[in-house]
Amino acid sequence: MKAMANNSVLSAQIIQGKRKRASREDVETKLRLIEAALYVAGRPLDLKTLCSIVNSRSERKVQKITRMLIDEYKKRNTALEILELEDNRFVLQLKNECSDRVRRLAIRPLLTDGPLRTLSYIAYRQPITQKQVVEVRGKHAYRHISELVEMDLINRERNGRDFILRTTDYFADYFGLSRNVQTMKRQLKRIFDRRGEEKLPADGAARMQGQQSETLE
Amino acid sequence: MKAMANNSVLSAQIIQGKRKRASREDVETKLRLIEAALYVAGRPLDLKTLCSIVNSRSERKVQKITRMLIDEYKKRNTALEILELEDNRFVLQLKNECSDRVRRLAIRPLLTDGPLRTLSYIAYRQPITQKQVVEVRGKHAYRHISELVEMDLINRERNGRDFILRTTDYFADYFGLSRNVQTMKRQLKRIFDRRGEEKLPADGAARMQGQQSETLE
Amino acid sequence: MEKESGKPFYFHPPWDILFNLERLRKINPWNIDIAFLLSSFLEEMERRASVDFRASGVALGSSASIYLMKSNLLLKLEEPPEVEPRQSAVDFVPPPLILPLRYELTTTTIQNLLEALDEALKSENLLPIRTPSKPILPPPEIMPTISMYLMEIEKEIERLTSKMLILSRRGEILSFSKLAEGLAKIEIIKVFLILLFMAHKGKITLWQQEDLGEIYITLNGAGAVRIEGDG
Repeated sequence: MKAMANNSVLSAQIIQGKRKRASREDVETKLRLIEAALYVAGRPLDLKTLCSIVNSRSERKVQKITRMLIDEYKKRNTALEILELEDNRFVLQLKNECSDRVRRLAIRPLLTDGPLRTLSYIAYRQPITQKQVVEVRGKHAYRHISELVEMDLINRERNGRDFILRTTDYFADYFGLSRNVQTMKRQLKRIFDRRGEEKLPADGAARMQGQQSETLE
Repeated sequence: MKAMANNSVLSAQIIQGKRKRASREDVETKLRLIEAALYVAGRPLDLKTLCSIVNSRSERKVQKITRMLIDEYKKRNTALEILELEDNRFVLQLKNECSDRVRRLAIRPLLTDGPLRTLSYIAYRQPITQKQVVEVRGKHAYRHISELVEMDLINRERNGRDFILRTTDYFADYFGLSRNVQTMKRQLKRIFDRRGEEKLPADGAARMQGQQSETLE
Repeated sequence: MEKESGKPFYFHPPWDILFNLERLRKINPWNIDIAFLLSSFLEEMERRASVDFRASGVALGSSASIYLMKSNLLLKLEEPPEVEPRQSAVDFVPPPLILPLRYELTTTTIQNLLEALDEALKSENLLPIRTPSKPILPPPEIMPTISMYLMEIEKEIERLTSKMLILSRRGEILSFSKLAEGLAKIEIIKVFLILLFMAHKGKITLWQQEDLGEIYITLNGAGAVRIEGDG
């Protein structure tokens, strides 16, 4: 009788243990799938997408697991980081401090300084006409604008003889900014202000370092 | 006197400790840089490239550090892995078991239609002059060629008033083709011919899955 | 006052400005208080109890001109194109946004590459003349020599004919190997080509007893000596 009782206790423990292990394994699997998804996408993914990847209906659960993954990455000493953006989106990317040395290895032709300045100006002043941008940034801006349109970072909409320029959702996603223009402009202002406070090197390399590694709003 | 001796022993220990720490920090930095390089490139990198990233002349040392990174990744339970290929190249990639579930999240092509056609033509007819490519592909090909050079998919070598075009090792690696041009052309021809015989599904979804991890021939 | 100077009161300051258009144009209109001038002008007329409609009309006309000058100046000041772009040209340009580095799996597969190749090759086939994919090799040395030779074909025919005539008069059998005897390879080829030309023109007949055997030559026409081959 005692043995039987012991046995049943034992088997209950085994079952419980198995369950625990199963649930731990389940979480492990989900962690890996989310990591894989973020790696492949190379852009912020929302909880709905992550749910579909791990076959789960609970956004809350998936959010919790993804936050575990963020902690995992923080604990590891790694060149990569996972960020939680506003509106519950997550993105895996290279930490900024590593990026300068390896930028040249990136597959895609990346934008040079000139187009990037035009881009930040458009983002900051949008909606803005092409004419105004060219007045401020000079004739080169025509080429920059074409390049930015081609990369799907800005939209160009005809307006009489001129064009109205706006950043795209892809732009917002790429930089981890809000898709809402007003919020985005506030975020940008904060980034630029912070940059202004920092002592910049004399060569005027007024780069916005570290703006991506912080969670914006 | 004794105190002095102790002091000097102590300072020697401190110096040694500092040195050790410095060298450990140095290795840490290099590990992170190599990781960053492999992540950003998304393709196999040779030791020469890795040396240039970490500012080291010793391929042996860099190989050792990269192998440390491989071990680090193996110990972690992660969706990513670093592999050492036969010719001393290293690649960071998604583990195969994770890739099927997340592949659909990739949405951006390497190139748009026009440049891709120009690229395929160059690969098939290489070595070929720029002039010949422009004759077949039209004036747009000039822009395509610049883009392909910038993306390190082709090489452009001056030849009198013209240029000779060839695909790069990166091109071969990306499509899982041989780096040897003759073999590559045979491979392309074979797949191309076979393609004609096979009836492809109407939706054109006959994509080569996992082409990055497979090698043809 | 009027009688003293012989001029009406409004030709004196401060109202005279309203009646002197030349001066009016030189004066800064902002220095003229129209309201004061007109009201004091009316008061003065009332005081003198002599209403001059003509003078009033001129005064009104001048006031209107001053108003016009003032509003022209105002409008000029408000014209934006001169001022505005300069303001925006020095607008704050934020620092460049730095693209975060992210790996992204691209969707282009080898199948896509081959589909693209299919398209590219189609337009290659449409080209009227296929450009040779190999660089044109420099012509072999024999080519210019032969072309030079062909230009002097007639001369060569004469030279060879006389040689054959000499041989035939000596009673020798005319054979290709006899003509080619002791010549360099290139010269042998020349001789052979000349013989073909001559045969084509009907000056000689070439014949062989067996395939790959000796070539015998018969001179035709005047001075020809019929010579039979051995056997």
